[in-house]
Amino acid sequence: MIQAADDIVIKICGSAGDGSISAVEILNRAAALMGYHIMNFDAYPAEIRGFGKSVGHTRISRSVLLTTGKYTDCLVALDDVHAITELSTMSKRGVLIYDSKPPQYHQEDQAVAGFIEPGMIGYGIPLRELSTIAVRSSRSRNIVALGVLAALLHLQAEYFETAIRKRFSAKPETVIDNNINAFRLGFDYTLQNVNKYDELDFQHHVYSSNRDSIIMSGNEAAARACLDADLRLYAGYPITPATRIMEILAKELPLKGGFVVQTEDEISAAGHVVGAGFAGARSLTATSGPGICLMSEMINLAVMAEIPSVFIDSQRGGPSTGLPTKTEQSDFNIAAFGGSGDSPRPVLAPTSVPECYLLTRIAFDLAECYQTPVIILMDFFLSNRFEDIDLNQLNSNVFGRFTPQTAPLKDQPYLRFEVTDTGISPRAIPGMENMFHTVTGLEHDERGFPNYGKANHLKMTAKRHKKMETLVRDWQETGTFGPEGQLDVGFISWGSSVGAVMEAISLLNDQNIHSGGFFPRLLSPLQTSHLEVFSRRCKRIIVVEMNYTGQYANYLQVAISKRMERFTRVDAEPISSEDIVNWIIKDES
Amino acid sequence: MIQAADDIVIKICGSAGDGSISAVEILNRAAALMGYHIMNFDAYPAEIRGFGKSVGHTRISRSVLLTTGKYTDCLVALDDVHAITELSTMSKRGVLIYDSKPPQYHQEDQAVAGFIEPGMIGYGIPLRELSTIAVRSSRSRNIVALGVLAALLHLQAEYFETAIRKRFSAKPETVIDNNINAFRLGFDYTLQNVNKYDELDFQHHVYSSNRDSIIMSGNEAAARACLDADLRLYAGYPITPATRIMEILAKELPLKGGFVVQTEDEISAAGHVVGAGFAGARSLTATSGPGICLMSEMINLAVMAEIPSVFIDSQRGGPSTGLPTKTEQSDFNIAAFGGSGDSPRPVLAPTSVPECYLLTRIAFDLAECYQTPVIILMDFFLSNRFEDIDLNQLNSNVFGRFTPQTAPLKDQPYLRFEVTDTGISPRAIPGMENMFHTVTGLEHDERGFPNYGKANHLKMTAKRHKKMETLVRDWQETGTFGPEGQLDVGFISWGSSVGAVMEAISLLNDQNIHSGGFFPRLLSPLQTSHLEVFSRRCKRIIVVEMNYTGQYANYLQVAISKRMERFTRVDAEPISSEDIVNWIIKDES
Amino acid sequence: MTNQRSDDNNNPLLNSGIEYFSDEVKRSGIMNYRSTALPTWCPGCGYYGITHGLANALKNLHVNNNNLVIVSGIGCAGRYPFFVKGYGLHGIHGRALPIASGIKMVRPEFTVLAIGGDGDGLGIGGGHLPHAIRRNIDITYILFDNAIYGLTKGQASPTTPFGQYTKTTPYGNPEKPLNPILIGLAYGASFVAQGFAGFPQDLTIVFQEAIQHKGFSFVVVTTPCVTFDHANITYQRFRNIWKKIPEDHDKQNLANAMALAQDGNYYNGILFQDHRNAWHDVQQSIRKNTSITK
Amino acid sequence: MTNQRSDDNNNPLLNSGIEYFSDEVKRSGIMNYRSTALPTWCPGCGYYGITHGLANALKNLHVNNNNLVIVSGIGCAGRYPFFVKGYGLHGIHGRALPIASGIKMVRPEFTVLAIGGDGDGLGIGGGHLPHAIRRNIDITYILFDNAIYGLTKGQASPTTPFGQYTKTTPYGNPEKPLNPILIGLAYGASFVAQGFAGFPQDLTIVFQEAIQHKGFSFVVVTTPCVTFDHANITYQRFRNIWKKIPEDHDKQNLANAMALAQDGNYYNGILFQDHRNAWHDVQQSIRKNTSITK
Ligand SMILES: Cc1ncc(C[n+]2csc(CCOP(=O)(O)OP(=O)(O)O)c2C)c(N)n1
Ligand SMILES: Cc1ncc(C[n+]2csc(CCOP(=O)(O)OP(=O)(O)O)c2C)c(N)n1
Ligand code: SF4
Ligand code: SF4
Ligand SMILES: [Mg+2]
Ligand SMILES: [Mg+2]
Repeated sequence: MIQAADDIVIKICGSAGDGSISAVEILNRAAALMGYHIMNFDAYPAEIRGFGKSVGHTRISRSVLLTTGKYTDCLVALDDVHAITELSTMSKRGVLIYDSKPPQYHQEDQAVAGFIEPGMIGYGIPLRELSTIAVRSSRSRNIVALGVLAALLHLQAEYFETAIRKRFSAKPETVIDNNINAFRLGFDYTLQNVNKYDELDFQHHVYSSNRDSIIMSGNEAAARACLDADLRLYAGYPITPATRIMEILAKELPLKGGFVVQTEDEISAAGHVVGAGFAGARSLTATSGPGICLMSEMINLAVMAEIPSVFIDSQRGGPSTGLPTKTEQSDFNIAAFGGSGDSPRPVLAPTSVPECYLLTRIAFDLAECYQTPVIILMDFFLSNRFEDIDLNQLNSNVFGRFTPQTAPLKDQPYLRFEVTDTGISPRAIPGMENMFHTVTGLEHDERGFPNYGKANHLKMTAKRHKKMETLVRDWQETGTFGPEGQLDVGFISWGSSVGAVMEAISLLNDQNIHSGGFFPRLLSPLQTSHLEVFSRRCKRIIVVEMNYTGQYANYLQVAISKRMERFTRVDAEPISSEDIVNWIIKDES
Repeated sequence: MIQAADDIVIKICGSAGDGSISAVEILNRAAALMGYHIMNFDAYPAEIRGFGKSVGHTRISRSVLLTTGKYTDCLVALDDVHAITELSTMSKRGVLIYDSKPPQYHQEDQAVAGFIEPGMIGYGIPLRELSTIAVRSSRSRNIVALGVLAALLHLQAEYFETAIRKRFSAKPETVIDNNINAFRLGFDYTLQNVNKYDELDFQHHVYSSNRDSIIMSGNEAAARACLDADLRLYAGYPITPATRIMEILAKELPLKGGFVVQTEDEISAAGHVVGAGFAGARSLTATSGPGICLMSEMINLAVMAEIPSVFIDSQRGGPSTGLPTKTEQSDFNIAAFGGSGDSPRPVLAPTSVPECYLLTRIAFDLAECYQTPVIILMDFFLSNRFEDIDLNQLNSNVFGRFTPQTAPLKDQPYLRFEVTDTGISPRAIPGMENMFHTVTGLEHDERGFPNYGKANHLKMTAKRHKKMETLVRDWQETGTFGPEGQLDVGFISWGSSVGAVMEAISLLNDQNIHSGGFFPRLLSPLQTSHLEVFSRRCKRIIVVEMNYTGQYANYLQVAISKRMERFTRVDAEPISSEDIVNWIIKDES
Repeated sequence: MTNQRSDDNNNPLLNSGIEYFSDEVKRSGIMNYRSTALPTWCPGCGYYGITHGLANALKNLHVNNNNLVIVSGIGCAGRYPFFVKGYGLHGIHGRALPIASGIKMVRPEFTVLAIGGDGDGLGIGGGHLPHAIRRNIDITYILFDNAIYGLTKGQASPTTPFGQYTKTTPYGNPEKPLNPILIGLAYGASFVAQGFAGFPQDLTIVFQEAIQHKGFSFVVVTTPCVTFDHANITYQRFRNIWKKIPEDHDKQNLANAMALAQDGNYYNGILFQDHRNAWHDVQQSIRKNTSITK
Repeated sequence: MTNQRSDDNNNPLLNSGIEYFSDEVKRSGIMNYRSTALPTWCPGCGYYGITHGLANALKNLHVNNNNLVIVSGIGCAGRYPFFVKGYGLHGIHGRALPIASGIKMVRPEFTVLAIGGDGDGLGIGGGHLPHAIRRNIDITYILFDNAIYGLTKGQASPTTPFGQYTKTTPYGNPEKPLNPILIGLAYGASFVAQGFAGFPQDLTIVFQEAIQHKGFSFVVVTTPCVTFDHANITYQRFRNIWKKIPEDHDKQNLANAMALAQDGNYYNGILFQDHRNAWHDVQQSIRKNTSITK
């Protein structure tokens, strides 16, 4: 997309250990302090050893951000060999900051500056040299580079200093001083020596930041939601990209009286969650593809025995072990249809970091209200991207109020699975007086006793599905986005791809292609009526998602007869708005 | 359906231990010897203890049988209390055979004869008394009842005697004699004392039986296919209704040089199968709902690492532990979509006992040819029903010839995952000289090395799906059934429900409602072109399957725009042709 | 008319009672711990003895039914929760321990019992036992060991003797059985005991100790499957081979316990017990941010 | 143009060589058992030592590469098959043993090695170990025990010491670790040995014996994770605490082996070995329809 001069994508690239990631962290914090929005998504090396490369990637803008941007406006090379491999993502008029005095062992033909294409701009700065002045080694050249960036992009230096202080607050005063010194050296050198002729420019603006903002990743948001929702038990098994949720909760949850248990595998994690849910306590696990496979049988038990429980699946490239550090949206099938038998369960998908928070919170309510497992589909991109969040966003609830029904005491014999109009049976939990019952994964009658009768099976199957209908009725968010009325192009998308689609919609509307979106956060059960209303407004409907087979499109297509087109990608990288827009324009023109 | 006088459904009902099941076994064998077709599907008690009831259920007919019949024409009560609960399934002019001299403790108001409805016919026979004459206890009254049946239905006694001899061939001569004596007592008593006024009548016909026939269940057929397909390893974990396959192979496979291992769980079973498949040997496991859930991750590995392996899922009522002894077709979702990521794999569904054989055999070919896991969806009904099979049926192959491609030796460096037009890479297996490679569940390049590159992931994902397109092209069976040309009603069905639909189609055509069917045995990937051709011929399309949500209908609906209707049932019992016909006629008239 | 005879109504659990108990049994008070459901087990099954022993233990300890939760896996043994007056979760095959642990973690005041067969607990669920033991979570796990897969009708289990004929081992079981007591000890269980279904009174005593033990209690009950095992664990063969634990056995001595577990005898009673911190105690120190090793 | 720099081409495994080996190493012949792929492990990781020890063992035994199959789970250890010249299956987390068993069952002439980390083999895969051992299938299982989850970046594992700080145990590990040697013995393994990644020469000897053993061989290798464990298994701490197995230790004496496994020392070498029939031998009798107990 054509970005404004104050909407800039920055990458800092170096070897592992060069501090690319922590420099970007400081940059984000400084920008947020000045009232900018940021979206940060670092590239992770695939292996532990990672063969060295490490790239911090952030976008800073005055406007709310929906994507991390397809092209890099400004690339900082802390290590030329690695930086060369990032050049392919630069925008046409991109800016490269490189070390003008590379170390001795540096090979001529691997100087990044030699590879930039016509139209791009390169500024050589003696990063190592300045670092050596500050800390007697090249270790601080990441911070020197921040000084260069601040001077070049016209960002206020004082906010960087605050951010640096915060970053190193646990370290001795001298470390802080050295780093601030490194920053200043880069800043001053740039002011004095660089003849700026690029267009990237934040114009020294600082926006009255009464926003109560915080920088958070999707994993952090989900963990925070657990804490705020009074989670009692987190049971989990490490797996990328979900592990961080457990690591945060391992620290925080015990301080709030809850427990964290690292189980021997995902089956056990799911078992602990279902056990705690049966006992009336909020419980959750987070996993990814291979783990959700293993949980399938336990989730089915929770469906059959109607036990509240919440499962986060942070998707990664699949199938099997797949691409552990790449993003994809290909677990819709297993989330919605991965159980044997007819096994209905709500599937939610946040579209942004704040929604990781909001939907995790609401998931606990849903689980208790509808007495069901709830699956939340995050993905690598959402889990690991950082956004600046207005804390007020976390208090909104546009989804609905979901209140669990408790069975009145002493209502003997208690019918745990009483058939009602809503499918929901008033619930008693262990510990209550005299509301004895045993739940089971076998088909059962209203009391909970095993029963394989024909009429009973039909009745109970209908009851379990009825709960989903009730949920669809109760769910208030319509998922509709963009202008009203007739649309040339109606987009449907979900999860982390929605940001790019929103961006594409506004770009298309700018070009007079009337576009709008339907972005359900409740992926399944489907709000068929909203989909129908939306589809009637659209000349074309295009489903955008990150998988090969159009998993969600297939699900939607069953509900309406209008044929949908698919924009599906398995790029191992988030979809970009540019790609969507180009695809549409090619078609429409 | 309106059955002919020589198409009779018989139930023998008693307490567990009364010998209902073994009497039906003898009856089947005798009927088959006379050249009749049989279809036998006993009712299993749900619990081990089973609370006593045990029902043998068979249908005997001159024509090829497609269902076990909805109504019972003739009920033999070996125990009145249990038999009463079977009366509700009797046909309007049904025949009851009951004990005219019940034992002392028998309660007046629980005499089965007191419950038969007007129009039905009851014959009282002193079953216990005759048994006591033969063997000095009531133990043989099941055999006495066979004599009654033979005399009443006009079946030749001598074939029963052969069948009795065969049944007790392992027992001492006196046992055989006693039983034959019991049979004769029942037979003679009936001839002499019963004034037959019902319409059930086989007319003493014996059909020149040059059919080389054998009575087999679906599980037996699948096991036999394994033996004939040169299975090298069966790895499995017991679960109803699949256990019998393992039990047969445990006996037979070692005699053919193969191995059977009872593993600690289904994950391990699947792991053994995948290991053996990687090593180039044919291997299989059989399981049911809870087990297929647990295998999901291993099946995904086989998809990603392209390892031949065969999985039978004999479906039962679900979700979770569900209804272990009831039939259902609700695992299509998990079979086709139960893996994380985009995880294509062929899903097959036999529609009859002979097809359990044929499709299991072909599954091994598919697995090797397309280097993929293959899932076969059987169900409780198919696993446990017995049919008389013409052995010639087992030699046919209407599905296609699938020949695996072996990599030529010494073609270094060997590309295990070479991208080809068909998606199929010529395969080398361990043990071959110098074709070293390592396969992985990680995304990988053509050599098999982990690779998370963008272009590579797309290429390899496309390759895995391309194999499925190749399979669709190679698969020869069209699934089309019934008259050509335009159809008032086109049925689509799969698996064990197809028999009832075929029966319904012929009934409807008799009534001038032009009907036909599309019954794919390759459920997925979908033969879209066959479906399209079929759908264009149909005024209405109705998908018939035994689940609640229309799992297969949903899958099909994505492929064509014509809307389909659904006839879905979760009755815990096979669908009957009568129910289908009634539903259609109600609509059409 | 005929509808009234539909099989929905013939679910025996719904309509049956426990009238078959003698007045004496009813007076004993153990009926306070029995539901009204009729057990689904074969007549003569060892599980009746275990049930009796356990109901008595619950009675003797005056366990509060409202806080009593029984979790089971799948199998004949798995049906147990339905027959107890309390709360129950009849889970999935092999997962009684994770589920029971989850319950106990969030409701430490509950008396949580986990029940499962030998296939359930040592086969499919065998991966959970070491870790529940490591956590020393305060639940009582009762393994109903009949050395056979009962519910699925007689296949070999992880404790079936080498060479035994079963439905899946028609030429004799080719695998060496596991010794559940020994592996429980090797995992570091803080309470390990065993008993025989034919001695319900002795079981009662063991169960009482197990329930009272603070930490994970592992109780292995050898029990005859009268329907599918006529060769191995039968009342006749087993009643006489049980021994009293030697008088001088020190329950805190792990090496001795391991020796007893391997000497070929069956010992009735508690082989090992130690008093390290249970899971909740350790967690308590975490919350207080004090060192957990204290 | 820019396409040529796409990340598809920067897969280091594809383009790298093993040039970094010294001429001496290359001359030794162990390169016949190394693939050309560059290991993905951190510099200094104990796994290099194990790799060296194993390659030497394969060389000394003249194992036929064509019949060599290495199966692994997931984890840093799991990457091992890619670095060996032979056939490999990098499976899924915890399932190396079932897969390796399946391979060996149908191709008894193969040399099958199963490799996995402590999380892989004792955590998620812990349920398979007792049963592979019961079957006594003739494969060699090498547990790379670094007492940490390496690949997922430093969480507690089943062998992490009580009280240790890791990413998931910020207040100290609340669970008692498993003793892999002891449980291997308790399961009835026919071959149990241990070694240290810092002593590759000793490992070579152990591996040779393990591969030659007819039956299931269980080898536990203690190995430092230099990136995520600075407290527990470090070269400095561990090099000195290893002991020789006492001269008079009888490898066939299970009780003694169990005692050694529990006395707090680390013993380098083979603790236990017996010579009961391996799985294929037992199956052979089944096929011949002769009694398997003979
Ligand atoms: C995942 C799964 N696999 C298999 C089964 C079938 N199954 C039910 S019970 C059982 C074994 C029962 O044996 P055991 O645990 O010893 O209990 P018992 O019946 O002897 O009491 C099996 C294999 C199942 N229900 N779920
Ligand atoms: C089913 C599943 N769960 C979780 C993971 C994530 N995962 C990969 S490796 C690993 C643990 C690695 O630890 P270990 O087995 O000790 O091997 P190491 O890396 O230490 O060699 C985990 C949890 C996975 N790949 N699959
Ligand atoms: S099958 Fe065996 S274990 Fe099951 S109830 Fe009957 S006797 Fe008991
Ligand atoms: S993370 Fe640890 S185990 Fe993994 S390669 Fe690095 S040092 Fe080795
Ligand atoms: Mg058992
Ligand atoms: Mg490890």
